[in-house]
Amino acid sequence: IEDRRRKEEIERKRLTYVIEGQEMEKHRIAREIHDGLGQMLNAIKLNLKYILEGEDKEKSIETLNSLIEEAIQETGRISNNILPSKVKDFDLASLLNGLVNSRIDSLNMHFESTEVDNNKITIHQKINIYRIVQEAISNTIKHSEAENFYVQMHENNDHITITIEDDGKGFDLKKLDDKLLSGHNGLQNMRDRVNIMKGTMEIESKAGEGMNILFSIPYE
Amino acid sequence: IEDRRRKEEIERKRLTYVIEGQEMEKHRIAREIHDGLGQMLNAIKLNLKYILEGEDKEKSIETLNSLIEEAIQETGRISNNILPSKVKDFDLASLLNGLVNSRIDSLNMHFESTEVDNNKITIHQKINIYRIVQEAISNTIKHSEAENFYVQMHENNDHITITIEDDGKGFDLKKLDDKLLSGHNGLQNMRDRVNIMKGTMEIESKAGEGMNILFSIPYE
Amino acid sequence: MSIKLLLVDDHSLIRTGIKSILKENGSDFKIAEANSGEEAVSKFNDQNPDVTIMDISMEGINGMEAASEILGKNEKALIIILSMYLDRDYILKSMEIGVKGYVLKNEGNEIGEAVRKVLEGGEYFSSSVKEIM
Ligand SMILES: Nc1ncnc2c1ncn2[C@@H]1O[C@H](COP(=O)(O)OP(=O)(O)OP(=O)(O)O)[C@@H](O)[C@H]1O
Ligand SMILES: Nc1ncnc2c1ncn2[C@@H]1O[C@H](COP(=O)(O)OP(=O)(O)OP(=O)(O)O)[C@@H](O)[C@H]1O
Ligand SMILES: [K+]
Ligand SMILES: [Mg+2]
Ligand SMILES: [Mg+2]
Ligand SMILES: [Mg+2]
Repeated sequence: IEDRRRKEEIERKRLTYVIEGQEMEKHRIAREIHDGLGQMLNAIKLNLKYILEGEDKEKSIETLNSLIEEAIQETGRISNNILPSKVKDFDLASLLNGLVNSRIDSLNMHFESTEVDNNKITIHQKINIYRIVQEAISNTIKHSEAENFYVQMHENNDHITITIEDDGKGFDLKKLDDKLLSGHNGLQNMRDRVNIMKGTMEIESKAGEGMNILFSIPYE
Repeated sequence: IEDRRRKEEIERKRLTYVIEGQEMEKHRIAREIHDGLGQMLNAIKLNLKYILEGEDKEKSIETLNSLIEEAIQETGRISNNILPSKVKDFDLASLLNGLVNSRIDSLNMHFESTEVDNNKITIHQKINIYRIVQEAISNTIKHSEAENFYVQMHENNDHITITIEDDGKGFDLKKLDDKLLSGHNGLQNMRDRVNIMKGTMEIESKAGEGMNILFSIPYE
Repeated sequence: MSIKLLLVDDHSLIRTGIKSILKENGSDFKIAEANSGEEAVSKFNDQNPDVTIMDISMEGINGMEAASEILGKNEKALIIILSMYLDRDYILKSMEIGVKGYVLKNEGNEIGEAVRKVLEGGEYFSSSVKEIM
């Protein structure tokens, strides 16, 4: 009975993370837009007259220009954080290649791929796979102390198969439920995403032996 | 075995809606910010010189003012759509009262509440309750053909209890799983939210008898 | 003789801004406009412009796809991307497609120079694009 209660608790936690985590993210985004960007624009508006009343017209235009410029960059930053427009505009291999090649000090990241039929991959699948690799990178950086990180993708029998590996200190997977109960849900979120794509996933790791994630997604 | 498969399918669908639904929302938001707001600001910047070159200085400032004002309103609109800042700034009763009193033609909406201790309500609970009532309103408007819609809130024994009713055409709840499988997840989402707040929920409805939703949330 | 341009962007105010910058530039431009990738492709066929200025993010097919479609049929088409994205992947992919220039909207004041450069047979990247390449 203890065991069943624990399972229920894990189940509720999972749901909580998904729903509440995303509400909190919305909260953060709404604030960035309202308080960050909104304030920037308000400041421009309030100072408009003052700026343009200066003697030197060229200079006022310049000032205004650079204020608006800042606001433009802020829109780019915020929207890119929510969902990079690349996800829409690029094929899966370029997308993952871009992710893996965002340079990180002291971690060598490698990406390899065989030809994949992009017409068979839906935008949902692309987003989910992108999020999974993103989380794996973040985990490797946060937890592994690895020197190398590898992502490989290939196509076989109407499946896309992706392996993600690092050569860091690994993790005793028996402790995963405890992690989940105490608020860590990255790996669970990966599983959930594979699950909704009707795919399969294996996570292998032992203390000292690096982390190894393999998942396979059928074309829809 | 057919039954178990159906249950698994329902389970997967639920997860899909939550995760994928929110990804699609992010997609929309990122686009609104990047293509909507970002383009607006770029347009202002590109036109800046042109606008300010006019003879009539007062008028150029006015034009610029109203363009920036538009952008400010757009930030407000976007962030409010993501999560109304009211949720943070108002107590639960005012919040729900505000929701229920957004005027809708041909539907009379009523809100009643006894005193509730707002200090005991977390922001998570407030958001979840807000989303639940929001979905109920949307359902009543979309599906019920009701004339009246009631929300009542009261506090008892360290619980907040909320009832939501309409006097519309109701719904045969046996069909709910089919609805879920075919992409309708509003009621399930309500349940999930009640669940993560460790609350209880009852939905009652029969064809012809209106919809009746009651849920109770313990203070944390 | 005047230079024929096709200006593609889904925001009319952006087109207005670019037009006013071009006008100020002195050259004699005759500017046709399109507000989607699809319209760009068909206007290109009608007008046979000397240079096409192409936004990336639009409803329907994006600017890179439209450019690729145009270049598929008109190898010699001169296309300049006009984009919000300061991002290597966007820039490299555009080059791969065969466009002749990439100008950031933020640096839209360089558009006149870009047009002149590609007409002379060269390539043009606006300042910060050059910087990250
Ligand atoms: N690449 C890795 N190398 C070593 N340990 C790892 C690696 N990835 C995950 N772990 C371990 O597994 C745990 C669970 O990972 P998970 O991604 O679920 O949570 P988290 O990263 O701690 O938190 P969150 O992802 O919710 O921000 C981590 O806390 C860490 O101890
Ligand atoms: N107030 C109501 N009156 C009558 N029928 C209702 C009411 N609320 C829900 N229903 C019925 O229950 C079904 C399920 O509702 P639910 O909110 O889960 O899905 P939906 O509103 O159809 O779609 P979604 O909420 O996912 O946009 C509805 O399709 C509708 O047939
Ligand atoms: K763009
Ligand atoms: Mg993690
Ligand atoms: Mg609904
Ligand atoms: Mg555009």
